[in-house]
Amino acid sequence: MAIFIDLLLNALVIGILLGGFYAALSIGLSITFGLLDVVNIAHPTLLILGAFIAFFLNSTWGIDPVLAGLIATPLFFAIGWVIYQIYYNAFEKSGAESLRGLAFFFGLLFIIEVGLIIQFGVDHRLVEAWYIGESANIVIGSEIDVAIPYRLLVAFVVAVAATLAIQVYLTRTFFGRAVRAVAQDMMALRLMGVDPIKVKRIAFAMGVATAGIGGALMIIVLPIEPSVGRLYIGNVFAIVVLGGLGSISGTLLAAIIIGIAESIVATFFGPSWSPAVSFGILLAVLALRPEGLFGKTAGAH
Amino acid sequence: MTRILANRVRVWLLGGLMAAAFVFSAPLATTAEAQSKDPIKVGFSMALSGALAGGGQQSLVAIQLWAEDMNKKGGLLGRPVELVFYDDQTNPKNVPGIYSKLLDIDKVDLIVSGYGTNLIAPAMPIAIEREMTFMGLFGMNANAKWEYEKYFSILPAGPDPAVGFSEVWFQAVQKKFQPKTIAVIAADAEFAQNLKEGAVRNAKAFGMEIVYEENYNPKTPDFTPILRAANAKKPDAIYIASYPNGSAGLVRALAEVGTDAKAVGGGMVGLQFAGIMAGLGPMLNGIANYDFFVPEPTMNLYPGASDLIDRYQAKVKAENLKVDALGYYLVPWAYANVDILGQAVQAVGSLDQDAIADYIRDNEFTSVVGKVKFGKNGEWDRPRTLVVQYQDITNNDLSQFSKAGTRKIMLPADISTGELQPFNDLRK
Amino acid sequence: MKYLFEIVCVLLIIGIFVLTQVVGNQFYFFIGFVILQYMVLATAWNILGGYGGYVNFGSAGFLATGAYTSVALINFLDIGLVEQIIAGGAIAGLLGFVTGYLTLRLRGVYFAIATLALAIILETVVAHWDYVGGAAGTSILPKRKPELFDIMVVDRKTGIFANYKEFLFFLMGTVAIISVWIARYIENSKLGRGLNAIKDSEEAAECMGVPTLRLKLIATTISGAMMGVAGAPLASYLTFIDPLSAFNLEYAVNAIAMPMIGGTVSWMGPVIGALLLGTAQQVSSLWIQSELNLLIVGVLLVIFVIIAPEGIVGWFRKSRKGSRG
Amino acid sequence: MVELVIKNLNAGYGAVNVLSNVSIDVPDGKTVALLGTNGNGKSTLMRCISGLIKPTAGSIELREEDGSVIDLTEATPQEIVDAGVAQVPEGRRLFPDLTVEENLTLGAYRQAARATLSTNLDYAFALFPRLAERKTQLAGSMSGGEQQMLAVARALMSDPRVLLIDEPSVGLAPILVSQMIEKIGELGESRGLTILMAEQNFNQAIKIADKGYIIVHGEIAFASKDATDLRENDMVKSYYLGA
Repeated sequence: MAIFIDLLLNALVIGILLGGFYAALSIGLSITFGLLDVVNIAHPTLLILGAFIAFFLNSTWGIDPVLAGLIATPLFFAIGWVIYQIYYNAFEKSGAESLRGLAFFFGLLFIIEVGLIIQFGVDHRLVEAWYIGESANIVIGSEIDVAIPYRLLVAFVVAVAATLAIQVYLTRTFFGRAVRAVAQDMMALRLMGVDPIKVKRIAFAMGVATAGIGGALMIIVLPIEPSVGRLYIGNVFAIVVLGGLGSISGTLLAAIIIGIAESIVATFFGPSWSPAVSFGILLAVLALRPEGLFGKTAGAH
Repeated sequence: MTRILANRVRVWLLGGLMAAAFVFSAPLATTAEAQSKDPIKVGFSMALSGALAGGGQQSLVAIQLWAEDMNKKGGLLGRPVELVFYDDQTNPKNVPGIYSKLLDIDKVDLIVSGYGTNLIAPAMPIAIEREMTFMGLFGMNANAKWEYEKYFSILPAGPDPAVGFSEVWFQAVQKKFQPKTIAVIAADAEFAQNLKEGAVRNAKAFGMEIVYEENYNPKTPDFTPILRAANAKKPDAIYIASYPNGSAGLVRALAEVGTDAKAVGGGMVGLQFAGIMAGLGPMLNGIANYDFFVPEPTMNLYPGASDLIDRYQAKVKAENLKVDALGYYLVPWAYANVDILGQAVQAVGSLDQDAIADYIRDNEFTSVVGKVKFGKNGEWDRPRTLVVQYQDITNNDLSQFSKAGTRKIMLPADISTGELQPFNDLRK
Repeated sequence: MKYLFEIVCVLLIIGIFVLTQVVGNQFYFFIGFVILQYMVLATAWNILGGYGGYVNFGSAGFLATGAYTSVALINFLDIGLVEQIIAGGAIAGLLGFVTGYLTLRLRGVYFAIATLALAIILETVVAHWDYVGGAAGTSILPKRKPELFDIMVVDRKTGIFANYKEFLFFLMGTVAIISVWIARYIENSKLGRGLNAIKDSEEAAECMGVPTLRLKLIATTISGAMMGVAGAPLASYLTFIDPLSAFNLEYAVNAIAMPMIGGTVSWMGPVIGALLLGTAQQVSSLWIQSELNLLIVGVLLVIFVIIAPEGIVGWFRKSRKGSRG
Repeated sequence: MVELVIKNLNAGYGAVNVLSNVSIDVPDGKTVALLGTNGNGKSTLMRCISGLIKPTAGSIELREEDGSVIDLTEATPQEIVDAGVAQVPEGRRLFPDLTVEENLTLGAYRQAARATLSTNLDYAFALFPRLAERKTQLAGSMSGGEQQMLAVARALMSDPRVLLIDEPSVGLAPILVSQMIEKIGELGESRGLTILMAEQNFNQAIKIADKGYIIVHGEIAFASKDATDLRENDMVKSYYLGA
């Protein structure tokens, strides 16, 4: 019994932390895809770019990976700015539906991936930091020992902080409210004296900017090589949809639900079923509540 | 008028694109030096991008080194050696087309495989149909169903590779700790699953009870729950058959959660890679894993291998190649893959595929991977995997791994350089 | 002429057959097989995605269903290629029907993500199904001397085809032409017009009396079946199959990218897209000896969708209209 | 204060011309009704004034009390809002997933309006107490009448001098229509706004209008001299009875 409780507690703790990590990967997409309706399928590959920049700064100058991620953020903001400018001129300007951009982002995915191969090679890379490979242990009685790996804790804290910051920004500032409004009605926004393209451009750049820090967290948690990004396309889109399009806090909660589900399954039922369970949850939720767990209006998109 | 002009521009753009595509697609010359005689072309596919590119890129450099060596020595059969290769993107689907192009368009004279079972298998029917001798690099039982008599495998795992791969590990662990219970963790992917199957059979043969046996999905980001679940069964040993991502993840989980098992490791692919070794550093201490070549003094058994590795490392440095900086894992094997074929061609004195295959089947070879003799289905007649234990790693400096002492050989006994120690004794 | 298109189809099939008999160089059959397989996949995707506006993100799941149906039946009954294609199509069609039924309420990206989820769940299940090789994969040896209605199909001397690749190429070619014919037929039928109405506005279509639910079910079933047909010969082509190669992301990417490049409004779009992108992929990977081949595919994708956001077909239509006006 | 003057305006979508030679004058502080049935170009004119579509010919100007003129013909929507022109668009165009309060705050997006945000908010809540009650509700979940109130209130948040209202009565129950029209009249008086209201409900619109135009097929078919002329002219009657 004690062993069971020990396993359960650990599974829950790891699940929550893992959820924070997933949230860090998904939060940018929650802005670009959830709020702005741009199907940025290259987001996971941008995360890998962020991971490699963190690796570069870490291995060259020993800069802490999280700090490296923060340093890279303005660069990613600029990258996002440029990507949106191209995307807008090629697709949105002519009123093409958002799915038209899919092929564009697939192409971008390949280009970034090859760029990474050329620059960094194909080997798996890891970073060094004091919190990697260490854990805090909370011991209760003689048989319960909850280990909290610092590497996941860092990811969790950063993810939660980023989610809260973005959430506050989107709800409390004029610009943030405009971001939330822009996918709902661009014309009405024009009538308020807002330039919706500018709003979308900056918001998209913000979403991409999160890939700088998200990528750093990624390489803190797991080893990275250029093609890893593809594996995470399904996960990040699933989490954003599960959380409800346009809901930043929903994305965090959905990520935590998936994290806990995967961790419980891995502990008690066999880890190889994890993807089936998390995507099963997604399917079940979509069947019962098509707007996602925390989405507001059904079929708005 | 402007519209017509716009259309012209469009047509021009499209035309230009097509032209650009053609210019790019024009066959790029290989390392063709101006030599009078017709070269002997050696063709292969290689994973230069995608999930297995780490091994593929390393293998390519090794094969290029072999070609350089041959041409310095005056070539094969007095003709220069030329390599023809394409990137299979770690996607089996590209492989049949590549080998067909190699044989039908590029008219290569010899073929060897790409890296890994699922990239060897799709080339098999073509090799069989053309009756080509086919060397396979790190394929696991790739010829079991085909039973093709001209296939030869470069993987030192013996006639039954799945079992042979982990047999020494079980011997080493059994001898030292006599474990009664064992946990088996494996990645949900081809090579790891074969390793697991072999490990399960070995565990039974050695009388160990399997108390935990689970597979994990290759994209699992965190392994602590898996390790905890395995620990809960209190195994005496943990056999892990994993891919690079899982190997690194499990090593970190071992650092964070710990285990009471005495022996941990076995079939962890990736721990031999420079980037991962440097990244994990001291966390590797205590892991007992398979390996093929380590810079221990007793490895002189492999004539020329150290030299080859030195040249590889120098080449990587000099040309600033973005590949594995050390190259211990695959370089000797990828080299041997073409070297044995080359030796056979030289001995037979022609490119007669039947004669080449007969020669390879009937003779023992000495290459950079030591003495090689092939047996059933073209597998090695006896296994020669190493069991190494990571010891005395103090930091994340890559250079320590190119010196003796960090990966000591436990078995085979004749080249052993250390004693297997309980996992936890080597942790700080 | 009323049946011109049908006659061209039959001539093309005959042409493909003649090619298998005349062309000696096997290479073209390998490349041709891959491109034709993409043509079937892209055409299948376009029936639901291009006509109906429902983006299937899980094409790889349907294709793999066809492939694994073949594997299971080869293991169980040792059936031949033609039967595999029929069975693969039937099971994938059934899957399409079930998918359609489960996701009837879902629109837009929700539908896309649901299909992706389905593909991942299927992949996990297949990885656990040891009978078809599980995660380790399994080798599939082509039948030694396949017969169809007592006629020797593949044999170097006495068969219709001298080797298996010719047979595979011929089958895939026939399947591709039939798929394109079906797509064209649907485009001009009540089903196609109904799907178009759904694409424009599902509410409006419903108001006009279009049986939207039924049409969607029919479309998911046909599209799924065609993808299964495209996947059924995969095991025989690769002779080794594991979940990683059957559920490869590449299929999902190409199934979407090819119609988008070609143009989604007409049956010609996926055909042109598959020919263009498929050839570009093959040519770049087979003539460029490095990872740069992927870069060229990426750049081509980006450039094509930027200069022709409505696809090649739309681009030409616009050009024609432009030069007239 | 300010007068909206439109002269010989032509506009349309692509090759299709919708408005031809439209001239309208909205005097300072007056409410002008732009009457016409569906599809005659009312909304196109409104969009032109707000800068959402560019006219092909003619001019749109704001004339200040001191005689200076602001030319809005080529201005961007942002510049037009900055010049003090706000629009309540046809179909309300609220942000359904944002709350009432957030919708209102977005109305005060331009820098100048942010300073007076709280007074304007108070004013809007006083004008439409319903909105105060539903402050935190999502706009999309409200009834049609409430949504229309919100749309009007949102336009007011930018501190406009000129208010364009496009079809305030559409989709509302008859009782709500007259309430809404009364509110607009009240608003015009209490704030001294210059209002151009497009409406197909002639009966209601003429109640509060100081003068009116009838637009047919994109052309001004009738321009009233004053309020009385608008209410009593036979031509107007024939139009709305005919409609």
